[in-house]
Amino acid sequence: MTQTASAEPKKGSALKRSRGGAAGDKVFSNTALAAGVIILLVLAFVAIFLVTESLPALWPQVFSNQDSIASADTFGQYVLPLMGGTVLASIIALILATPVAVGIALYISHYAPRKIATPVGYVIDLLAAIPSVVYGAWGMTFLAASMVPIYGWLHNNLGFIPFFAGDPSTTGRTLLTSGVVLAVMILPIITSLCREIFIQTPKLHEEAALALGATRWEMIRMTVFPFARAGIISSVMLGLGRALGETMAVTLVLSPGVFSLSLITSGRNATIPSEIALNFPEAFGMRQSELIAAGLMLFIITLVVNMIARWIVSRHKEFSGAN
Amino acid sequence: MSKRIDARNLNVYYSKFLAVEDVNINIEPRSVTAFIGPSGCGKTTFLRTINRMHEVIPGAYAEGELLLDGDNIYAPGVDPVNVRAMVGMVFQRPNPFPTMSIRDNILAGHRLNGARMSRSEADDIVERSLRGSNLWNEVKDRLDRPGSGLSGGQQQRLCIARTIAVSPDVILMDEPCSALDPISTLAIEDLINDLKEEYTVVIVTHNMQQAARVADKTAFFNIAGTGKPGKLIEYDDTSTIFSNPANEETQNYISGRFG
Amino acid sequence: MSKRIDARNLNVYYSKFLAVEDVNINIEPRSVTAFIGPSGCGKTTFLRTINRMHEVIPGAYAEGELLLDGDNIYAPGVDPVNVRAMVGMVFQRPNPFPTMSIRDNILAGHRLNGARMSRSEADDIVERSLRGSNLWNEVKDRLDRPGSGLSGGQQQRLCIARTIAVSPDVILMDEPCSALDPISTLAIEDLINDLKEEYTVVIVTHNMQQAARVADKTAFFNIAGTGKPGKLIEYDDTSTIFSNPANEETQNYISGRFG
Amino acid sequence: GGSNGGSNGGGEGGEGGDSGSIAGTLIGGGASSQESAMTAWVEGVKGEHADLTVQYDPVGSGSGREGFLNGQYSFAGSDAAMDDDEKSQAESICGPEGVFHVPAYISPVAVAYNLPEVSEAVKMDADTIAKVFTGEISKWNDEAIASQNEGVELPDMDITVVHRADESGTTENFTEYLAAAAPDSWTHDVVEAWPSDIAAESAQQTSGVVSLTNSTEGAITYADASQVGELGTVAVGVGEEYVEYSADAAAQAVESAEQAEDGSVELDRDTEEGGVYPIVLVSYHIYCKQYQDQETADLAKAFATYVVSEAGQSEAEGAAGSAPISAGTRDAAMQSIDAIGVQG
Amino acid sequence: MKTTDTAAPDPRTQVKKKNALTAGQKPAWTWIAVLVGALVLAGVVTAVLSGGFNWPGFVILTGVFYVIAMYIVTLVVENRRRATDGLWKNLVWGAFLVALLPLISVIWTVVGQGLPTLLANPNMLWVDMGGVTGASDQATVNEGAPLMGGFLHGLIGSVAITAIATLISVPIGLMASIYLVEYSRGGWFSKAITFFVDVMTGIPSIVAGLFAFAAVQLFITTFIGEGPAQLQMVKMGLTAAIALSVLMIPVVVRSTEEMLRVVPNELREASYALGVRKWRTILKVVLPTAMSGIASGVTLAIARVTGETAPILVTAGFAATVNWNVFSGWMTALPVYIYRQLVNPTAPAAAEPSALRAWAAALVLIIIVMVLNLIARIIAQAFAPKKTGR
Ligand SMILES: Nc1ncnc2c1ncn2[C@@H]1O[C@H](COP(=O)(O)OP(=O)(O)OP(=O)(O)O)[C@@H](O)[C@H]1O
Ligand SMILES: Nc1ncnc2c1ncn2[C@@H]1O[C@H](COP(=O)(O)OP(=O)(O)OP(=O)(O)O)[C@@H](O)[C@H]1O
Ligand SMILES: [Mg+2]
Ligand SMILES: [Mg+2]
Repeated sequence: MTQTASAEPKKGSALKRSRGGAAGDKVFSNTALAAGVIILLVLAFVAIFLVTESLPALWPQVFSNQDSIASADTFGQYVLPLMGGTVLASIIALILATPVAVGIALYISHYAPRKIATPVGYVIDLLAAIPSVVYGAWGMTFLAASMVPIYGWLHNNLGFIPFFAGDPSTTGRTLLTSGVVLAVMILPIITSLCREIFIQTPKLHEEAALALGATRWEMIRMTVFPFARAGIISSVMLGLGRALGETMAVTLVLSPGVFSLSLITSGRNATIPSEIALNFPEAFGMRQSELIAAGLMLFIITLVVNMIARWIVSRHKEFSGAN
Repeated sequence: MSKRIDARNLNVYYSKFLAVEDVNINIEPRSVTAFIGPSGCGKTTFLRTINRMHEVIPGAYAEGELLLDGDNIYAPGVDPVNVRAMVGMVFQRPNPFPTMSIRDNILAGHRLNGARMSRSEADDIVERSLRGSNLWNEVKDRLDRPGSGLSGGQQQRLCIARTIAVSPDVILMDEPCSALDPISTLAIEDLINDLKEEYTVVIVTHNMQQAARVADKTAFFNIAGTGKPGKLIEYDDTSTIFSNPANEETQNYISGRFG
Repeated sequence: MSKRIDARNLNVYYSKFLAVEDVNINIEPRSVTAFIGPSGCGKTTFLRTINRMHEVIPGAYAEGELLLDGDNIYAPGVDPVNVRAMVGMVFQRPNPFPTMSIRDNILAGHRLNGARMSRSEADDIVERSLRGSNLWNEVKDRLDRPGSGLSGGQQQRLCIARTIAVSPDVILMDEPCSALDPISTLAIEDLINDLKEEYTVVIVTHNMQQAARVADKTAFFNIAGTGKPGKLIEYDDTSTIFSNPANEETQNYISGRFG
Repeated sequence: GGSNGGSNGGGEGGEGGDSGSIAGTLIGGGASSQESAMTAWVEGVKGEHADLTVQYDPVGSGSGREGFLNGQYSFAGSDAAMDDDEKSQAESICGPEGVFHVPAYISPVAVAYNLPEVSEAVKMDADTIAKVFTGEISKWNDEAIASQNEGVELPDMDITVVHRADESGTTENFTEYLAAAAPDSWTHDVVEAWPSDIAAESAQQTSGVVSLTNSTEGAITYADASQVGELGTVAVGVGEEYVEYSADAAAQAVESAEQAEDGSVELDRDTEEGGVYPIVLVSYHIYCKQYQDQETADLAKAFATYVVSEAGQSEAEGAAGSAPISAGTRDAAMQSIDAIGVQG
Repeated sequence: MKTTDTAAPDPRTQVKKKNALTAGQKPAWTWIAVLVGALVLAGVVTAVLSGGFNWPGFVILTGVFYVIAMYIVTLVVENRRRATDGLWKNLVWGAFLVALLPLISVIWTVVGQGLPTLLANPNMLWVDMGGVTGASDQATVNEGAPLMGGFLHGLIGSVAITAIATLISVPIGLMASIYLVEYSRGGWFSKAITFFVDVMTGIPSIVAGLFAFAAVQLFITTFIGEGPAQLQMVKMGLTAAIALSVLMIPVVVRSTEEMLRVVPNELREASYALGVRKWRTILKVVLPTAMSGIASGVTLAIARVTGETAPILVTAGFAATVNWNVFSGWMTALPVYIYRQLVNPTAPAAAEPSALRAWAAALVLIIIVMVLNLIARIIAQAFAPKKTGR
């Protein structure tokens, strides 16, 4: 069957002659790689920065010749309540925002009449455009006050649940209010990513479901959600990142205090970012290390949460769309 | 079960564009009807109006009446979901659900009805449907793998299996064999022959030999030019259409070299 | 221009799965070769190794040699882009670029590579390619509309036009007519006949009549069972394959009823 | 503080102060309590030295001192004086002579409450104030308060304590006062951040606590007096009498306080002297005694001179509502300012 | 022509009087009845529970009752599937309406507080705070003098800092996600990037600011010098832009990555098969297809950082006057301006003018981001896949 001699390309073979733009490929892929490297470097620097700055608080005996840190006996005592508060606030925000955000995304992609969908999408994006200071100011002046009667009601009727135990706040400056503000802030983030992904669901698959006699909701469950699974989780994580790291809004809305499960009492709970923002200006020496170490802990929370999310996504990799 | 289909003065639009004009056709139950015609003449479009899949496209709508055993599916208040449960459809392009396993793809229609079934019932349905679409042997060992890992032809057969699994009254097929090899095509044609014992089958095909082989009646659609609406030119027994068409256009189309 | 294709001991893998085993084949320049065989036997897979599209799938690779006019396209240092520029491909499923107009789709091969050309040159290419794929009349008035607004058949012809627009040496077609009506099929077959004056054409088809009509030589692939690799069973002049095949498997496949 | 270097640099600097030739940018940062006064000074000093640009970063006292110590700021604004540790660190920037403090901004801290029905100032002694803020007294008509306010109709209302959520000099001053004047009732430390085991309402910055108090009936807070606005203010018990805050009474507190060698003052919180308002926030400007270059020294000297001058202080009073420093304090400050020089 | 003119109606195909397809459906007026019922019930319940009539409670209860009652009615009259479908439809609509509440409330607050000031003092847009002291604000309050000062410096600062941050982070973020989706084959390196990008999303903004400050300080002290003069260079617009980039990059990477992943492979293959190089395929086929998603991701990222306060305060200082130079001198961004005006009024005793300026600035900030958003959408529209086919 074989009669052609050479198996190697001849000299000057058209195959090896570079067709315009071969260099472009190299440059482009290397640029892409470089971008990845830069991100890792920046992150490495952030991590190094955080760790070196927080060492005195993490091991006071070794790194600062002190027996204990400034605001508590041990660092754990100081930071664990803060971590609790941060996680609590973020969970409230996620629980409130995720269903609503996914709902709106669906509304835009599959429910709303076309004429309404576009402006609604735009208007939701607007929410993302509002600076967190403004959310903070809004939460402080408007939302907190209007939550007061709700807290009273929750306490009277659901007071047996630890979350609603304790004296209801008279000003509304509580963790629950902060959670609501955070929810409003992360809503557009989750919505707009989900919306983009929902829209990408292949029409072929949607039609396949409809043709089987699926109702709209069933079609969404059969095709849109599985297709968008990874994307939804991603966007929720992005929202969570924002909620965990949000500084100004919480700072303006919450009356901080010690950790407590009660969400409706003032002067309870605090979040790490607002703790940093509130105290950093006056912090000095050990106190400053403590605050940065608290930032490091937040970093670690994010790390763990994202590990879990990635794990969930990767479990179903082979059944995901695009191919 | 099986249903009669009657279209009356049906006009089909994409927004303002009239794609198919004034179709009147009676399709008998327990028969196979083939739609033939040049590309772009509106076969797919008309087929999709029969189970109200057409309106899924933004801006698309149909005017006129389409009766399923005398019930107008375009009457106000009719839920398209009901229509689609009665009128199954196989698409031109295979579209298995990529996130589901082969098994789940087949059972997708049943699961919708919330019908609870035993493992063995489900296995029964899966096997019967896959055998019906001549795919059983190829996939029986990997029922739990994703459906998207199959070859084009395998995927199309999977979609046919998925549609017949729910036993609709009418089955619409849009060029179901265009991606299939002769062996599978043969199996599908046999299947269609079996199906017509119980169902009304409507099939779009470009392969006139196929139409001649499987269809009891054949409808020829044509289009006068781009931008013009497609029209039903002639509808008659398959033998008449292929041997002795009444219309000159049909004659011309039929007598062209074809494959 | 036109190129000879020689495969030597070619094994094609999807990760660990050997999809096509030990193919040896010589394809002459200026000829049309048809690949036939049952679904899943690896026709598409092998076709895609000819222009190194196979390796685009994660984990997929090929072993052995594939010579293009004596140059091994799998030799180290060969740029797959060069190979693909010489070996054009039309896919089983039409895949026009959704973001581009019809016109831009045709010019994609040129434009995407950054080629600059005058308006009239571009118009020329567009018209020539569209006429070549028998689509010109249908779309000449809406060249600036998106390509995805066409019917399935129209889309496939658009993809053919897009491929011939860059004038490759070899054209691979994976069931190019499976979505086409007889008129367009006819036009494509004529086109293939024209193309072989200048190009090497390889076509995968399920339609054996089509193979008989257009191909000079035919290769029959088969597969022993699921999970087994596909193999090239017989390769010979088309007339020999269809009238007097040397291999029993070929005989069986050919003599089955087919469409 | 340590001082063992010669002072010949100071002499030279003395003559560099003639106006008109001062041009450049002086960068400082620190306490945000001074922000609005600083705005006034930054504008006001232009009237004397048109080309002197001062920029002030209201990052907070701690960050201000830190920025000063590592050279980012040429002067710091701080609600607290530097401790010995910091002062010795400062020698790397300021040379062996170190730093000095100018008590440039004096603001009385008012104990303000929101009781629209009560028209005259509620009187409380230090003990009562401490008990209110620790939550021991939780009703406005509590016997402890009522006994000091004969004839005033106090409502039967819960007291909502509002404190600063952020660390601040105001809190430090207030707790310092409580710890000194009511040691029995205030068992907590002197702290910059409100003790977290007292659960109460809080808000960020003075404007935050004031607006929260404004919107919550029955609330009580402590805040820079200039910002309390319409709120009622407590007349604080000093010795036998009750003193309402006033600029004079505040300046008096600083005047009568003991001044350390580095310019910082040690307020006498439990004074019994009449007419002295004991809860006073003193915010310092911290300068090097010797700068590394002549230009910065000149700029700093010019600015510092303006700030303590009568014009500067009254500008701040007009803009920020602070209490002008007394003549005695000014004289003491000017001595140090005049001595600003360059490191030899 | 046998069948095309079957004008005479076949008696068998006569439309039946009663359409079997609509049998067993709830009548068309059901929803009105249910709504009325829900309104009444909600009215009664609110009145009983709260001892008086209150609007928010009434509206919420009506919604809840309506959704539940529709579900039950459909369940009883029709079937579970229809009921479920209707339930989710109502819930999705509900989600939309619920989201409108805070939106309207926030916008109402900002516009209500900011617009009148801005209309009365349009000059705020082109003056800075130079020369404005507490005294002038007190004059405004006490003597009705015109409102002084504006936020031009903040406007310029915000635009400059955000623009630089965008210039830094969009290319990096975009290229990194291209690396992840198009080039990486799932090795440890890409896993590391994805993972650490996720982690970056959780960096508190103030930490990003501190980090940027430390990084620039390190750079300047190593390469330029360590004197006070050099140290005073650290705070500048660029440092703030770096801080914001740290916050922006993960948002850009994550959203872009998602969008690139859903671009169908057939398009890439179509392009490769034409002999188009990978980088051109990515640039000309993949990116345009994903453009609308990318654009909204980038807009989100920009929107997120333009609202940041804390990191800018620690990195760019605080200026009262216009500074055009991002590479030297302090800069103020609008959020910082808003924040400082709100928490530390120029005149503590007369805080109102500061609040007015702050709200006006907030309104302007929102408008800027809105306009950005609009531009992004227009760009996206120009590239977006023309979705008409199947
Ligand atoms: N989504 C759409 N929007 C607008 N026009 C469309 C759409 N789909 C199809 N058309 C147009 O409607 C007409 C009929 O298309 P249709 O797909 O029904 O043709 P067909 O007969 O099925 O052709 P083929 O044999 O190629 O599949 C064509 O002119 C086509 O361009
Ligand atoms: N991406 C893939 N990953 C793994 N296996 C694949 C992939 N694509 C195809 N295969 C398998 O490789 C074998 C050959 O498939 P191929 O698509 O080449 O068949 P084909 O001859 O083109 O079939 P058809 O006529 O149906 O198009 C089949 O068993 C198929 O399941
Ligand atoms: Mg069609
Ligand atoms: Mg194939």
